[in-house]
Amino acid sequence: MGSVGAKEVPVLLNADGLRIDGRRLDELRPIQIRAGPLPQADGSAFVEWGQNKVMAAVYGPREVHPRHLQQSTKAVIQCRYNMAAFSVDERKRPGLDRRSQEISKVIAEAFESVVFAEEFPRTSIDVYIEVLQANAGTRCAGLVAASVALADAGIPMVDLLPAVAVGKIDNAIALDLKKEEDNFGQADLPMALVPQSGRLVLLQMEGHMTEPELAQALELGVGGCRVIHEKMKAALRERYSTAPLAAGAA
Amino acid sequence: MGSVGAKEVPVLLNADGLRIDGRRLDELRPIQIRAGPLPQADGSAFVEWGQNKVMAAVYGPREVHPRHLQQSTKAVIQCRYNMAAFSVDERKRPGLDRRSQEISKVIAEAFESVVFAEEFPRTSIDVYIEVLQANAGTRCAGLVAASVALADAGIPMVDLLPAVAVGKIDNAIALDLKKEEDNFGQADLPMALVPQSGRLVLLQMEGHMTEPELAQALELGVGGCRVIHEKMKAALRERYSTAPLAAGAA
Amino acid sequence: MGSVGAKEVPVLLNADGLRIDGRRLDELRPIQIRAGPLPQADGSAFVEWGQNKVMAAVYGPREVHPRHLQQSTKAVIQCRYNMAAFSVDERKRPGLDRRSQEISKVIAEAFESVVFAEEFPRTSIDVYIEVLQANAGTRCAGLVAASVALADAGIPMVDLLPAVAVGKIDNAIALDLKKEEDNFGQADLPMALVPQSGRLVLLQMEGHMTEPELAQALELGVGGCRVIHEKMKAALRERYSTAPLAAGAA
Amino acid sequence: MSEEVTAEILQTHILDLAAEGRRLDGRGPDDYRPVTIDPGFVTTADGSALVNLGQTKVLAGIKLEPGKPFPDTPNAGVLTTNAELIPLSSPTFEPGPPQPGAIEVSRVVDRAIRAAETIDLTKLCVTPGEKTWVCYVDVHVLGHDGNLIDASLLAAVSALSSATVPAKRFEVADADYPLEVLHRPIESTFVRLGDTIVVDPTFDEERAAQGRLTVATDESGRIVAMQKGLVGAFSPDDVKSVVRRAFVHGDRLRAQIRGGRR
Amino acid sequence: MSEEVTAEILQTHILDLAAEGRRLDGRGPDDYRPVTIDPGFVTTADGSALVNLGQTKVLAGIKLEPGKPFPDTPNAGVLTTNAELIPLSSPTFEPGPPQPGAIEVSRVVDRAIRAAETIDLTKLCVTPGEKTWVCYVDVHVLGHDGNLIDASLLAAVSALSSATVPAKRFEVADADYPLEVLHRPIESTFVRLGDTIVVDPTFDEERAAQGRLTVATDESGRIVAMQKGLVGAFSPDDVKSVVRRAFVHGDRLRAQIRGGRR
Amino acid sequence: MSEEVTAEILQTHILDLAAEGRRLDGRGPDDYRPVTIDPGFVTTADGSALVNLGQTKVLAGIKLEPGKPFPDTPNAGVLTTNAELIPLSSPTFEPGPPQPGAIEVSRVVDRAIRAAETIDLTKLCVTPGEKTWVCYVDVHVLGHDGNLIDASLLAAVSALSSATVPAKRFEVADADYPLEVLHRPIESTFVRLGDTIVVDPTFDEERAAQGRLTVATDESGRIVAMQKGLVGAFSPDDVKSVVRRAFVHGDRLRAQIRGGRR
Repeated sequence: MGSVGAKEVPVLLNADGLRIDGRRLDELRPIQIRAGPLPQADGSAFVEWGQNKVMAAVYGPREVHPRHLQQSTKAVIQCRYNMAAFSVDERKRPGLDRRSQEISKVIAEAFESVVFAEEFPRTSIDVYIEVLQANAGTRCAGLVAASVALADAGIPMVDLLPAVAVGKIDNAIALDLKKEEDNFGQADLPMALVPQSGRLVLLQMEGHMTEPELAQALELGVGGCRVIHEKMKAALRERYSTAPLAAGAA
Repeated sequence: MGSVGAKEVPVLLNADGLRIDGRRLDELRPIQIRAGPLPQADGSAFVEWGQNKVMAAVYGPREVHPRHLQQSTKAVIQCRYNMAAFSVDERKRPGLDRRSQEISKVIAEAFESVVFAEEFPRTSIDVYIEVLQANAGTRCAGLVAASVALADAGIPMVDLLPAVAVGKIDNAIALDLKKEEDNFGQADLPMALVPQSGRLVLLQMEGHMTEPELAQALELGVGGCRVIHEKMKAALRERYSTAPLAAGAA
Repeated sequence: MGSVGAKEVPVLLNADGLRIDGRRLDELRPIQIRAGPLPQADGSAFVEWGQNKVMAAVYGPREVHPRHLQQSTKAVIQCRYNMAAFSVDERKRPGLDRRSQEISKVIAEAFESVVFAEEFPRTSIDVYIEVLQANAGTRCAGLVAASVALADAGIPMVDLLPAVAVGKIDNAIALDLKKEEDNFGQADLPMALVPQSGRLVLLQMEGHMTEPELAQALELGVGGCRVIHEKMKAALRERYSTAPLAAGAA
Repeated sequence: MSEEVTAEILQTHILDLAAEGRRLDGRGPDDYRPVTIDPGFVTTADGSALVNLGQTKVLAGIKLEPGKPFPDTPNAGVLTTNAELIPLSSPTFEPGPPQPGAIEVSRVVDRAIRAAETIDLTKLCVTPGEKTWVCYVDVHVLGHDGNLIDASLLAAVSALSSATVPAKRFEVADADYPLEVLHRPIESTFVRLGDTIVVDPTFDEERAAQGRLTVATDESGRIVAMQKGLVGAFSPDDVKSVVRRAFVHGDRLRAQIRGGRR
Repeated sequence: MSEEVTAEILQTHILDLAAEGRRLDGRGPDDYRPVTIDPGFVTTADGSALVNLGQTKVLAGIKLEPGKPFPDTPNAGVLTTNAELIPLSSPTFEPGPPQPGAIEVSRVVDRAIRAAETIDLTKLCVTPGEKTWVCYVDVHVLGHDGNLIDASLLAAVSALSSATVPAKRFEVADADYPLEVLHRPIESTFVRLGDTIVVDPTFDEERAAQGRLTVATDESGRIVAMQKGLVGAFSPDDVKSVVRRAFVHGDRLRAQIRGGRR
Repeated sequence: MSEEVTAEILQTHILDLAAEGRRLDGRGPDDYRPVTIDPGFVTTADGSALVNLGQTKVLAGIKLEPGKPFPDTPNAGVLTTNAELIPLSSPTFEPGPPQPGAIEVSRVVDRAIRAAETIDLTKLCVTPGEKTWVCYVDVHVLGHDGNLIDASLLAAVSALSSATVPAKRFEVADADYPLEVLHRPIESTFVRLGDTIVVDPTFDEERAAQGRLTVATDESGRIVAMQKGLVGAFSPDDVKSVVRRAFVHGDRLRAQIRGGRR
């Protein structure tokens, strides 16, 4: 978001209304989703989304660790979003910084809003997201990967959780920002949708938007989520067709 | 205490025997004590003492955390003395440094010497002291605040614990040093008194004192504590008169 | 090991085939072992080996801490190898660095290979090694000290564990490197032997060696371990003769 | 155990009341609790403010120190926001490393301050690439009765508004001068209780809530930050309606900050 | 509990098979699992490689940054190896500070890279005593089915072999240039299963093992590192025989690295 | 459990004995245990001393390194005291971060060294505001049989007395030279056992104690530090009497330090 004091601001939208990578304002980057790449995990998924590469794995329901987090009426959902040291231009020190901890929290709350946790009291469902290569939108890519991994693990849920960020660049509302757009844009608004109910379980915003812009951004994002939802379902269908013995998802 | 290698040492006692803020050697700074400012806590107190501002809260008797500290025959008393980052001239990094941990320990031991802990086996009495603005004597101000908070929480005790520091400035024994006196003085001796028995449950000293000076300092400090004791009782009386439904103290 | 980019490399072997301290290639540094110097511990030993000074203590079998490490069929063996801040030329920051943690692990695994741990289910045998003065070979000196301490504590074991490092200096295989030899040598190979079976339970190597050199190094090291084994037994005999009431070792 | 049962009964009661548009403390869904602001509360800080929001009590302190700019923003000052949810403030907080809740408050407050350009960071720079003012915003929660985000940002912005740059003390200039505050972002937090969405939740309402939504606005009619939290969901229409309400509360509270103490 | 029982039955079965020279997955004692190497997998890194060793999956990334040399080696660059055994990769890993297992992998990989003089550290030095390249080798284990040491070193050496020094980006030189790799050490790990010593153990074989022995070799016929691990013992003759076998695996895998993707 | 019961019986026994002026090990109330001091025990340190106080065993090591003075004391060296209560030394110590007990020992020892002006910190300064010697006093407790404070200060002061400034090694001067020690503070620790106050408590006496009082004196008849510890209370007259006794023990032990090994 508009780095104060940074060196130069590029043009993000050309005269034809196209973005620096040639996309239209309402166009997603290419997305590939693969379910089940990690046989050790109860469920897993790998997502390539533009230049993001994100791996997710799910373990559980299993014993809660540390023990005192155990809840008598439902499973706790623990999430760890982590970036590899080499996933960004400037090497990141290994370990969870404050940003990662905040993202872990909002993603865990998003999943708690759709998982039937009361079916597994006194257990933990552990969701691990590793960002291997980052190019803006990693929390949404991580959420999509983790959602497919949860389904791959057979965890019962209301619905899959597609997610996407909408932003504002050169005063226009644009879907699915890439890194330069995020760095030099005017706003970033990641969201995750429950397709069935049309409600949002993750929503953050940073930057500047007017109320009409926000309305436009919400509409654009919900539409993007619905496209991504189809890709998630396709990835799971392919997983079941190639691995017929895997445990079924909800 | 006499900062080695520091820039300049001011005159702390003028020709009339008065101190930099006009006090006599045996004079306390103004003290205001308010019991019960924090409704969330089981007991609380706010102390303004000279330019110190200190808040204390007490929770308990309650479950011990972490569990392995639990004692089968009595309550454990845990104390956390902490300074806000902005409470001192040079910003302090948040978190407990070694000084804070030592002070937490001696304050906890002081309270363990007067609380009837054996009445609450397997529980914890948690004492939290937050220094919001510091100007020398914060451990004594914290102790006074915490002692009133313990009474406000209805914890049975032998007695309240008034506390004050005595110091040595320009070779004279002086009551209740303020910051410049503490920085450039020759000794600092904080103490906490059990008024009933006349015994000390907290006593530390740093600097240089002869035996006669120490005797004088102890006498001056005990007298100061007795004055502060009256103010503590007054604060609790006012608390009960304005909040008749609060649980009574011992 | 051959510090890249360091200032100068000394001659480690003279024309007569003697080393910088006058030793032959197959000669150990002087070793003194004292069993039982720490009455607080269940077992202890102090080793002076060349210019190394190492203290070891053993506590247990006792309750496991932290609890979740407890094993239902055997004792866990926990090892903490630590270097005092002043034990090396460049002051070491207090606390366990990665090197110390790795050494702690391989030493614990070495002892687990010989202790009859199944005799003490649900307990911990805690082995503490403190390097007070270091001059190459501290992990072997620590292992020897800890092994004598385990015997002093009466822990039943297959055998004592003598240990020694073999190295390569100026292209020759040499027993028991001292600091300069370790710093400027070409290889370092610490090992710990079970004298009864002739097998190795600790073995590490760093540097450059050919297969024939390795064969020679293993032979030299096993021979060195057998010499050290005698010294360990002598130390324990002396301990029992002077302290007849101590619990007997296996 | 009994605590758990009590909590559950209370939550059910809160939801039942909300279904009738009522709240435990008698407020309506759009009633904010009384706010008092006490700027300059701490004289050791370069700026400070004590905020009471009902029984939620938050103290913010500002410290400014010379330091180095970040390599990628050589012309900008450094701003660091840290919220401490100290165990003194609530029976539910434990001592130890910062919990996710404290980190979320820090980051949401920080984002609002930054996105609203509350202070002009380039004006903090003394020598580009070499020397700048580092501005620490430390938020100390003293009493937790819900809605820490709103109270923390109120305290932080009020503290910044009262701050002095200690240029003389650090020998950067001949005299100290007031820190210039360009914008005053305000966050308004709402929670869903069944079909009702109420503003400024108490601690008990947050525990009963089915989703929390925070919206930060500035005086020029812009949304500068949002954060959905807790378990629960909001429709796009919910979001738009909450944003509308947030502007009203934002404008009212902004007027109060400018006016200083209530 | 049931997990413990299952594990014990499996371990007995593995040992019984080994007594007949057989393994659970049908391999012989000296069969290595198939290896694939995918260099350049991560474009944000200055070098990277994804290695699959059966179902063990390891990603290594290289980052180079200007920094200061250590005072005692003013003419040498700085090399730092760090392996993360993240909880994503195995049901047995917990979040938290690095465990002894992760530290052992880091250090054994680091020793092999260093002793084999994989890269010439003096060439990383820009200005003696003042400025040098700091080379970070970060190893991220994504899937753990045993033998992490071999897979991690394979990934690290492959990543170094694919790395570019970002000299232009950091304004150290006019153009980026490839990082020169002098040697390619390979580690081969063996475990004892009764009287049999097998190469490239799986996760289950490691749990049944009575000792683990890793040998690092380079292309010039030198042993550059060894590490005995786990509970168990090896005779000097065992060690010599394992070293012999390690050279065979080392040469074969080195050829594969040079060839890039399998 | 049985351990708790044994401990309680022992404590009662210690208190009963004390009522008759007797102690478990046959000492009278004012008898200090035998002290041996072994300076120069560790040759890798710039100064060191191993102290045995009965079965309490403490090793102190000094390290001096060039560093930067603190901004507020540009003309003074830096002195840092750190006591490690390592788990080797007592069945009651656990591995992990420093416990309050270790921190108290560090700080009480540090205060005595500092207040007594044991070394002239301004002489450690090489270039005001730029370069100074940093003096690390590391205290390693090897055996804990009570009274760690007295033993630790004895070891620290003896180690400082034996220390050499490594000026040549760090290229600060042409030759190393002895660290000048101006004063030799001694701490004497007492515990209350009922109505009796005894000096130099053992581990068991500390567990039975109803208050601990430490007094540091120097050779010029000054009290330089005091610390009351543990649960319990002292009257002002108790304090004055303890101080009197502390001077006697201080003078005796100071003579022993000057004499070196007992």
